[in-house]
Amino acid sequence: MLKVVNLTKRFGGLVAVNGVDFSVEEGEVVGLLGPNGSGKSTVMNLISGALPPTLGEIDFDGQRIDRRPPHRIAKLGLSRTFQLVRLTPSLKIRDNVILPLAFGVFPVFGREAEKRADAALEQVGLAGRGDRLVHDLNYIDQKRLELARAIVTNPKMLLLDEWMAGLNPTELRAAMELIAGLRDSGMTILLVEHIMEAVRALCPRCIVMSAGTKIADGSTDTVLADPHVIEAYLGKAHV
Amino acid sequence: MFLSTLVIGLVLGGTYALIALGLTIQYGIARIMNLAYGEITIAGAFFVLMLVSAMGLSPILGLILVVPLGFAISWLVYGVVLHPLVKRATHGGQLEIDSILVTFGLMFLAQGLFTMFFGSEFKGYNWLQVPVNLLGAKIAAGRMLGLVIAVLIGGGLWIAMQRTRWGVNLRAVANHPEFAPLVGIDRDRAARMAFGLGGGIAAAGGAVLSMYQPFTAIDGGFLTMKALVIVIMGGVGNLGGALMAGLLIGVVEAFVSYAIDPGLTLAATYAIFLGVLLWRPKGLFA
Amino acid sequence: MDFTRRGLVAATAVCALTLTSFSGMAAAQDRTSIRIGYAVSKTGVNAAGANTTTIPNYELWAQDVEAAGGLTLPDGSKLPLEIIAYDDRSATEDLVRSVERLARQDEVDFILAPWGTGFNLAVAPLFARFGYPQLAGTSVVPNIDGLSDRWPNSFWLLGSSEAYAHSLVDVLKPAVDNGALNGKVAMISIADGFGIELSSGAREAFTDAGLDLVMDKTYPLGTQDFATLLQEAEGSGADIFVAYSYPGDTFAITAQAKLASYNPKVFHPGVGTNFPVYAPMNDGKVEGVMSLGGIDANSPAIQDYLARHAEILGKAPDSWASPVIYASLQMLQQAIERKGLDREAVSAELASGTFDTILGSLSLEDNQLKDLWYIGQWQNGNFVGISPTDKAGVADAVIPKPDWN
Amino acid sequence: MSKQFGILAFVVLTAAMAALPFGIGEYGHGVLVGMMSYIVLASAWALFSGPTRYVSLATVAFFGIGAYTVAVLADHLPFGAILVVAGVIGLGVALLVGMATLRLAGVYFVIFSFGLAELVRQLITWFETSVTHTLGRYIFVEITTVQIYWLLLGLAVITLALRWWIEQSRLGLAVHAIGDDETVARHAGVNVTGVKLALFAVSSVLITLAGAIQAPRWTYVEPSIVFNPTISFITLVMALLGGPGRMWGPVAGAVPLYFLFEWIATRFPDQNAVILGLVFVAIVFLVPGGLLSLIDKWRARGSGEQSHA
Repeated sequence: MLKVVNLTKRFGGLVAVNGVDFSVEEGEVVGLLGPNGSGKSTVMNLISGALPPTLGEIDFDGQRIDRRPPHRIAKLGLSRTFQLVRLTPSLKIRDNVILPLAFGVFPVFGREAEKRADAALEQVGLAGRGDRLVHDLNYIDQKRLELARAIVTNPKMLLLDEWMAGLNPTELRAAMELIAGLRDSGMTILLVEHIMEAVRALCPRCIVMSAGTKIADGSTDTVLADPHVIEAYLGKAHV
Repeated sequence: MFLSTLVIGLVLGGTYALIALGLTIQYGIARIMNLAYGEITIAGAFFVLMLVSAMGLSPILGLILVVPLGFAISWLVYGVVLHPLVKRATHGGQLEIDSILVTFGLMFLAQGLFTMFFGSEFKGYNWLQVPVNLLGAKIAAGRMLGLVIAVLIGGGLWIAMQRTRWGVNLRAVANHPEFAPLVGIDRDRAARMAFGLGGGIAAAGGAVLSMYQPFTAIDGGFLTMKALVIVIMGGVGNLGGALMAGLLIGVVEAFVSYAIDPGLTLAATYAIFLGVLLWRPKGLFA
Repeated sequence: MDFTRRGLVAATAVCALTLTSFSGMAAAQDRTSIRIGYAVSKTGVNAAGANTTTIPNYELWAQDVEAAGGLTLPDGSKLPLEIIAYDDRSATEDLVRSVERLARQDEVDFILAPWGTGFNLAVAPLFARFGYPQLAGTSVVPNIDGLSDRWPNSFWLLGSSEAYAHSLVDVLKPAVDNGALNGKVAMISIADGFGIELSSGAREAFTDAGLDLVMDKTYPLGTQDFATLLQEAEGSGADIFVAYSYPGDTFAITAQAKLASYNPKVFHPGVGTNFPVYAPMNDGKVEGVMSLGGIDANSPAIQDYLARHAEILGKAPDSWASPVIYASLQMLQQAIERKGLDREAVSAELASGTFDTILGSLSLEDNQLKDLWYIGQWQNGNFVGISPTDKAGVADAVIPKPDWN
Repeated sequence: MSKQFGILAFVVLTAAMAALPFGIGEYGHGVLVGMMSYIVLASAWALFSGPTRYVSLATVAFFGIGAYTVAVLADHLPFGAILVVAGVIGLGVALLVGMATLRLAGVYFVIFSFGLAELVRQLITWFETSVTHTLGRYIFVEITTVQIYWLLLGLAVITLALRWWIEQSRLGLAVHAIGDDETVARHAGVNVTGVKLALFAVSSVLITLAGAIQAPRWTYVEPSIVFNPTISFITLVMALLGGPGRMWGPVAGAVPLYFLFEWIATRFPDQNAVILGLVFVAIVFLVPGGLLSLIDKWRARGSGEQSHA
């Protein structure tokens, strides 16, 4: 589904992502881990097209997508959420969700779009609130809305950038169930996450980055036990 | 011819730079797009004109007196008119629009008052119209003085910004307004200070301008726009950049006028400006 | 669809506002006064010019008429003036609308002309349509003959660009022929209506007269620095320097020429040279500077005009358009005295009559004032007329111009 | 209320506006032209700037291009054809400029758009003075003030209808999303650059046409007359006062401000600038954020009733 080869991104003199290779198979749920500043979010931005890579190649669903603008990547069936919630508050809640439908590969607008948007809202737990304003939503509900917007087009692949950060334990459990539901429906998911509980529960496989390079890739249990990974997270003294 | 054209351009640019310095401080630190900026300059020019023609005092004395006056007026304008808007604004976009509207209104108001008090004819006095010969170009002493004052004020401010605690605070506000309060800087005070300081420099620019050029009650608008062009080219809040960009614009105008066609000097200014905006939107010297 | 409701509210508001603004149309003509209206640029980019030439003379005239007990009508009765003045904010759209307002809402008896070439041309069709005479005292227009055919009520009093060029040539040519001047001309002009008309007229006239135009450059509005242009003019070796410039430029050009000790044998900047402020601004050292316009400083009528202008308005008039504007008002006043408030008759009288003004006895040819000072020169503190060279009261041109100091 | 009723009300309103010139004098016609011109300018400005929140001062660049096109072609083509040419030129310039500049954000775009207007004016001036040697141009087109008013009314109807159509269509979603967060819009599949360019082009063409339609009223044009930067500022202020985010916002700002300016200009010609300045300041303070915020408050209060819009 997704193949990343020698992905590199430089900001001036700073190398944020340095020659990263990995791939994600269809239906897989993969965790992308690493300490703060290790380049995870940059990788997400490179895949979604928000940033152009300095070097390297990204293939998605058989097509090369590096150098493509984000709106064309989105049309191929790749959706994402953002590290800090990003919504469009001048649109009603339902219209936030209709937006990607209306600009999908097969645009859907009008009644049909409303129906599908409401279904997506129901799926994330916002049933019946489509006519309200974004400002009326609390934090978890805004996260839910963002997810609804990402999944309403029924994407082939979903990028979640710390989508579960900042939730309390009850909310977290609900959120994990939501993701599990998506996984069970067959959606391919790449998620950046710091909450280990969620990673262990959702991701059979993990990729770990540190200082812009990939340092581990494999089954979650193995990776999390890898001394390099522990060193990267906790520093040398703990090894 | 090359050298003398260069000198003419540099001297011309000196005035531009001086006027732009104040605006870059106002806009960079106080974050207010002040469309009434040029009116402070013209107010300074009128003030010196009154001192010179009504009381027979020296324009140099006027220059010294006009700086605190410009500071005080701008400080007050910030406190009375702009501060409430800053406090009210829920996001940057709203403040931007509010400040464009309100300073545009102030511009009208000031131009109206100048016209009522001084009339709309050209005003001026004659002073230091003695030629100074510099590398083959004959330059008015008053104009030379403009260049010298611009360099002095620009250099002095730059040193103050780099070396004093006060300057460091102002720079912190300019570069990272959101973090300034975390390290104990009162953003509002810094903004008011910067706005006043910019006004003081604007008034000084007006005093210098009046020494060699007639002006009218409505000339402020042109000055604001020229200053704005230079501020953007130099990089917002960048004193050295404003100085360089001002000189650069002066030199370009002189050379286009001499070598290409005087009809294209202003077009060249704007073309370069638009080019800079597209190529390096953060300014040439960012 | 709530926009429709708001739309209806907006529409109602529009209609209400519009209609109320037109209600209470002009009051009945009970004839306790003569209503005179004008719209000029009190503010905006044209204000400096309008406030130097047009507005002071309108005000001076109004005061003079008031002091005389009002305007005299053919039956010998006198009616006071009622002045309605608007600001066109230096925008033609505002000017056009103000004139429509004066004619149709205020229903004034006469409308005085606005300031400037473009602005007078812009309202000429309106004056024609509403049947008002237009006495344009601040317009220098090309192809002037066609204009009065198109708008028979329009009167162009400041001459055509060709006339200025030929008058200048009349002054220069003898000096070139006798070797006092080398016949080379350096000309700069502002890229605006005024500069273009005059420079294109001059270009032709210079060539026809066999003068050598060695430099011919335009500069845009807003230019502040003329050092490079003057440098080039000096380098061109021309004895004759002509600038068709606006007041601010004129002052800057003069100041910078003095600084650079650039002292061509003929120094002729544009509008502003004829402003009273020109001499003091240059420490009075303006002897020999030529420009457009001029006055007959020895004429008692002009001396009286200058004195009253200074006394009543607290400032001196310029020596080009100001006396022309004042004379145009005297013409209007006398035409009204002869023909009353019938605008058609007044227009006809203006076109054919002879009037006694501060410029002497004037009559128009083809709706134009041709008996006019085109070129003047600063001599002994006055900006005196030196061309047409055969005009009564002419002063001899001083060529070459003396040194700046 | 149904869509049909909305359209019907719009048609009735248009007919009423079209009938306004009957029964009022020529000064009234002039006032109507001025008012309708600013309705078009403010609405067309808001078509692009409202939802995208790009503050443009390029209004007069396009307005002037329209007027100048008429001045150049008045003797050579019928007026209708000139309008078409003006529109095409406006479109070309808008596309060229838009492609180069729409990645500038915030105040940089503000300054850029101002500089653009000045650049266009300088270039036309230079061309006319150096190449054709005629700066001022006469416009003799046989057209009455009322006809100009009707043309402007038609343009206003087109502008508002376009805005309405955009709000109804999926483009409306995209436009609002761009105003809020371009990144989100991009990732939702919106070709942000394309949408902005299209809006900028449409808005610019409308403004160009407004300038072209009005030009015959002036008889004589020069660059300094038709590229008067005050037009850009007045347009901006009107649209901002009314609220550029709403279809009727610019109209709601243009009409009262236009009459206010007219009233001030005729009642207090000598204190014009001072009063105008005070009015500006007062508007900012008394109507915080413009009428837009008031409308938002109404909207918040009546958000239930809007749900079926």
